[in-house]
Amino acid sequence: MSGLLEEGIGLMVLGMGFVFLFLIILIFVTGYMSRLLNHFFPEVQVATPVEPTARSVNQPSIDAQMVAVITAAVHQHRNNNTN
Amino acid sequence: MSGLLEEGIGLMVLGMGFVFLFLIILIFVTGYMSRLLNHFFPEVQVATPVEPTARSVNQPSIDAQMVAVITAAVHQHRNNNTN
Amino acid sequence: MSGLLEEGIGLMVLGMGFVFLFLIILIFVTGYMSRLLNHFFPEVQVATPVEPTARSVNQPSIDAQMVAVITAAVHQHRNNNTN
Amino acid sequence: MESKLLNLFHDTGFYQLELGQFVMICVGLLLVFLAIKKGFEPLLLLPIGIGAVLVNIPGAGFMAAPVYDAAGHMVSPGGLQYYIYHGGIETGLFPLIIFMGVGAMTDFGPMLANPKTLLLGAAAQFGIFATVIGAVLLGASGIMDFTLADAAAIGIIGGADGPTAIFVASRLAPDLLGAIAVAAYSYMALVPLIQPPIMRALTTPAERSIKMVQLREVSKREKIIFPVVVTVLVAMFLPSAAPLLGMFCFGNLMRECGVVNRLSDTAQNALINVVTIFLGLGVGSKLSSEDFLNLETLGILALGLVAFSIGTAAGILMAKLMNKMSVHPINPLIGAAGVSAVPMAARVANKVGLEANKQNFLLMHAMGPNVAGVIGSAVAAGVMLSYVAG
Amino acid sequence: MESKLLNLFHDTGFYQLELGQFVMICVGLLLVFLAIKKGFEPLLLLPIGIGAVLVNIPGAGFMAAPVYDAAGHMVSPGGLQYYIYHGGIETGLFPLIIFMGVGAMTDFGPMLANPKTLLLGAAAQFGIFATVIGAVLLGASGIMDFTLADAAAIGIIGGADGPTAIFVASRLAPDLLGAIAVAAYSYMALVPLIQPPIMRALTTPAERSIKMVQLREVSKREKIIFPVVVTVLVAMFLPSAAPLLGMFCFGNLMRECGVVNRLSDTAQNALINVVTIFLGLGVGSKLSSEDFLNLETLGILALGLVAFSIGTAAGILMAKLMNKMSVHPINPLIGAAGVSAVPMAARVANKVGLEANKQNFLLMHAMGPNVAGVIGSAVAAGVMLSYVAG
Amino acid sequence: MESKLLNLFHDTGFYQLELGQFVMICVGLLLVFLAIKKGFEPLLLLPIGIGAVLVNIPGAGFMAAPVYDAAGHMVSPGGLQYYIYHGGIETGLFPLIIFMGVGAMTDFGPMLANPKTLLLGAAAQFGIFATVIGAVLLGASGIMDFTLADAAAIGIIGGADGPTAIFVASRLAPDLLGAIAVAAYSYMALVPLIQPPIMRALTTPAERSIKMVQLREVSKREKIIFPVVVTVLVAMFLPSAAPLLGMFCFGNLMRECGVVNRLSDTAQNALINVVTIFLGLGVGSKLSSEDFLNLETLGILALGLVAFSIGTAAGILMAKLMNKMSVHPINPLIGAAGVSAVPMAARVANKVGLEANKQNFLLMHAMGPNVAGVIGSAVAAGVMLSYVAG
Ligand code: NA
Ligand code: NA
Ligand code: NA
Repeated sequence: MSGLLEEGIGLMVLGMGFVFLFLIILIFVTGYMSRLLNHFFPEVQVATPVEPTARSVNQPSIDAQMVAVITAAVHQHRNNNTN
Repeated sequence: MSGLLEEGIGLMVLGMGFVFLFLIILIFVTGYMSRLLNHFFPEVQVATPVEPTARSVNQPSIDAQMVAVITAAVHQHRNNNTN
Repeated sequence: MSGLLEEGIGLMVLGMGFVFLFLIILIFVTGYMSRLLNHFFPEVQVATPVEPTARSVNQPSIDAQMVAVITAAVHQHRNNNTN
Repeated sequence: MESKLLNLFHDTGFYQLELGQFVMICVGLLLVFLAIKKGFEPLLLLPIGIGAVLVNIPGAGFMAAPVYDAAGHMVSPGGLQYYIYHGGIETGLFPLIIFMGVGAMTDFGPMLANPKTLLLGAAAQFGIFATVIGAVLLGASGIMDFTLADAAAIGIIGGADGPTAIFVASRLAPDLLGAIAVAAYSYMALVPLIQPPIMRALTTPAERSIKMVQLREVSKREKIIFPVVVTVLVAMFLPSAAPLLGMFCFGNLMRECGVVNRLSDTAQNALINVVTIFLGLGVGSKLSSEDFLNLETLGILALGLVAFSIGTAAGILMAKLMNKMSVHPINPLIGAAGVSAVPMAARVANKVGLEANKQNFLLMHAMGPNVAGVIGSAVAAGVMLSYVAG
Repeated sequence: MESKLLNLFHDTGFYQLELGQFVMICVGLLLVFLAIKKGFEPLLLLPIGIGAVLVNIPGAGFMAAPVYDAAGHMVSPGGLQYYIYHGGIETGLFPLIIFMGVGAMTDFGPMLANPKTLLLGAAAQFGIFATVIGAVLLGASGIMDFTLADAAAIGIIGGADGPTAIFVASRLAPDLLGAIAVAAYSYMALVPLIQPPIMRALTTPAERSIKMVQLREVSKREKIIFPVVVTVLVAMFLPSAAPLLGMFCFGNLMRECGVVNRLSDTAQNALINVVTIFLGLGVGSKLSSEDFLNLETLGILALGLVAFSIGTAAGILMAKLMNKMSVHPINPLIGAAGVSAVPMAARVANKVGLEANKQNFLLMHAMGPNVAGVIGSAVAAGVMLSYVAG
Repeated sequence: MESKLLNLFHDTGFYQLELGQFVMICVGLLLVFLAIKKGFEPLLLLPIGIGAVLVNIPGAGFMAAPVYDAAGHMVSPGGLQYYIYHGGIETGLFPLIIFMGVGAMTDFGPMLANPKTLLLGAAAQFGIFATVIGAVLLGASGIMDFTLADAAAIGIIGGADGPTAIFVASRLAPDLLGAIAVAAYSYMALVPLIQPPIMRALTTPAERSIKMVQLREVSKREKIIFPVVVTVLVAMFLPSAAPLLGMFCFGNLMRECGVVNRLSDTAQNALINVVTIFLGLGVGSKLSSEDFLNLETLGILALGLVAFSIGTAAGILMAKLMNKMSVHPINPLIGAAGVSAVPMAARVANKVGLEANKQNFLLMHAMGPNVAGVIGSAVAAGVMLSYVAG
């Protein structure tokens, strides 16, 4: 019985330790990577998109594409009308 | 030989009996379900679509979506022009 | 050792021979097929599309569809405005 | 090297081709021709036809079984159709996945608006069981070598429902699967030719002109709960039909519930298309000369036609009976749609109705018995699986 | 024929249904109801619920194993869920493919803009390990029959990540897989109810109103190299997490690299949808009455809730600590998003933040810890797999 | 617990990583870099590269075989790449499905308008067989350990066709599959660098400026019947090429027949994308250090380059010969497109032609030999499979 509990505590200590260790290493490596990249390729910047990460709606890319095409079409049309 | 025929007739009687039994039960249960639902949720009514059931065209949903977006875009555009 | 080389040469001779044999037969059969078809069904002619064979872009059909719908929408809209 | 050249020649089709294989390649090409030129259920008959051509190429090994050594390492890989047939058809996976997709494409609205049309979907299944008797007679009289299981599998052609026929045949009579599937899809494609004469023979112009009252609107809620109700009823009354109807209702629930549209779209498109390609190639693999070129195939083709005709007639007669007993008039033509063959049979009913009365649009009224026929033949399939195994 | 009729009756659900099966069918229908009516993670809970209904239909054989004769020919085919479970879940293929698709849907931009939020994703995994202790105590005290492997699999519910939970459970405690998956997805759906009270209890209104500095822009190049870096780090530090994180990073690389958009689109749509349908049916197959209707399930449901709560609290407390030590202010609410449950937990953080300060949009700030939580729980899963097996 | 910590440390990549694995992870990352940064056939080389990284992570078990107990229950599940490789590549399923998709993407119109270009697709296969001789010489001289089967599999790199190369290698030389696939796809990506110097060396500016007469229009009917004709010819003359060409023609028939557009769309998109992802990961699994890090790999890379060069030269020389003997002028550059590498080689021919004459658009003329090259190398593959096995 106490063996099981001991093992559980061991798993907790090792597990949390490892999770923190790994993510802290990742913080440093990621930060270093970003600094390196932004030093050597300073111009290549894109805006962080504002939408949430995991899209649950269906194929938003099609929507986006559609909206873009629509916008272009309507824009062109408006220009045509102005002339 | 007659054993096979007998079995076949047995299958026919049982089979047609069971098919009718099941579908008649389904008629009553379905009818009861509909009455119950339309009694407790009388407002939620949608029109039965007129198109045939099994759609053989590809992704009609995209078309519908597209038409909706177009309609909205053109509508908005028209409003803009009016102002 | 010389056995392996011999086998390799055999494969080359047979292989090239067979490739040429097959494709030459195909030339004749294809030519014959085309002549036959164009003799019996002379009217059914479609233009060879100009785009390269293997499409690497994603789902161009959707784009085409979209453009078609847009064109129609804008066209209709323009007509509406004219009236 | 001369021996290698000889080997290569011995490998050619010219040297190896047997007459039966040649005939079956021609049969495969005929199916391809019918699919493309005549529009016979091309989604299935084109892959089946090509599958039949490929499996009959001598030495191509499309149905070769893989060979493993004692340690379990592969010595020679199997053929494409071997993996497809044993992985997807023998196991029943492909017909069930297709049935799920068909469920996701099916709108039960017209049936829910008029549940009595379920009776028409029941009556039309008489074609199935009458054909069983026909096959049993052929078997019992010694003309053909049909067992009860074979007879049941042949009868299901009358269900006019491809995945159901393939599912039942793969379980009861795998050797006849090729002929049964070809018969089922061919006659489904021929519904516009088979049904109208029977419809005209059994009805008067006045009956064909009957206008039906407009269908009530069906609420979203009814459509959502209906597949659940069917699943529960199947669980209670006929578990042997649960694989077919459970997956069908699952697909329909995904369609109607409105919260898993991306799953429903995939079930109706990418997934069903992929499985259709492989199902066709797998069914085609059963069109080998030894399985197909025999008297039994002729019997199956003949019995299938009988099944369709009797089913059509039974549906129409039941509709005439219902018309006499019902308050609201019922056009007997919609009874013919009870065989399923969705949506072809409903369109035929509509067309024949329009001939009699140019203002009489029966399409939506015929969709009720049409989808009821799908349920009916799945129930019949369940009874058969239970009866033959029990 | 009377015997056949009797057989048919003996085959019905009425005759065969056991109480446990009836209860589990009701549980399945409850999951379907929650999915449709309450919007509880419907993409998974709807298929799981239907899977639970189907597997508990007596005599339907959805989990029947195939039977082969001595020569290797199939005597009777297996059930649909048998093939799905053993082919896709027992092997781990389905969760890994889904994780690849999730990777292809994930934008690491907000996390790369503020890598320190990885700490929040680490802290929130405390819920996992605290729950392990809880499960171990229940097991050690003899109240429930939990081994260390069971405890680890239960703890992973606190990771708030479906595919990770299913992957770990399929490897460490297949018998508990059904309960663990249902708990994981249910609590992920309940995040908007579980988290806010804890968030309000552990923070002051002033803390909840803290505005954070706007995130810097992240270059395309950083986003491309990040998944490669994570893969290499995993290879170096924790190979047992490589299946999960390797596939996740592969999906993310396909998304970001910009040269394989057609693969990325398929991974995010057709492929993940197909696998989700089958994963749900396969997980549902573990909701049989013998596996689910016991005290352990109650323990798992209770422990899962504890895991979510402790994880939320640990994330918030870590965020408060970081806020004290950081130059730039950190709103403690975003710590709660560290449990993952992407993107629900980030939206909850945003919503609770808006309640305190109507101009305070925390969504993008919360997406950092949110996706960090996915990495964190995959790392925790790797440690568990290595520790329990080692 | 110290022992557990030690276990965990022993599980890390740091402790376990062997030099060979480290080198192969770097090779995998190099492929990823080439795919993303240089645009080298990214659809394949990205998954192959990631597959190579994953399979070389020590202890991650991506190629671990599943373990079953005596009763057939799974004791430990296999790795993802184990299932992919043995399920899809060893069996030949994935290359055949991809070939079907490629068929559905291929337009034979330009070839049908000028069938003589089939000769160019034949001549360019000389690269394949010349390379076989090269490999056989290396093997016979004892420099490298190549059998006839190995030599044939290496030669097929000169076919410039990925699925064909993978299919042949998986059957004749599975150990060399990784190197052969990497060589084939790399050189296909390098066609714009490899071919132009050879094209310029073997032609005069006047020859490169030759304008060809415009292609006639090809009827839909011809396009539909052509794949059927090829299938029948293959059945008659070379059944061993039937798996490849049969599936290719099936895909093409689905494309052209116009009645199964939904199947054709799926074959070209969702299905081929899914299989491409898995094919890449499976091929990557053969980039383990023991299979890849040896002298043979260098030989394969060198021989592959030779194969491409000789194939290009043979195509050009044949075109020059045809130009002399033909009524209508033939630009020798289109001969280089006979190696296949669709559509890259045709684009290169077009580009080099434009350099010589700014009004000379060779693209459509080069598409004929380009797709003929696909048929040619599949025929060559069939001969090899038949010859080596016979
Ligand atoms: Na039917
Ligand atoms: Na997590
Ligand atoms: Na080629």
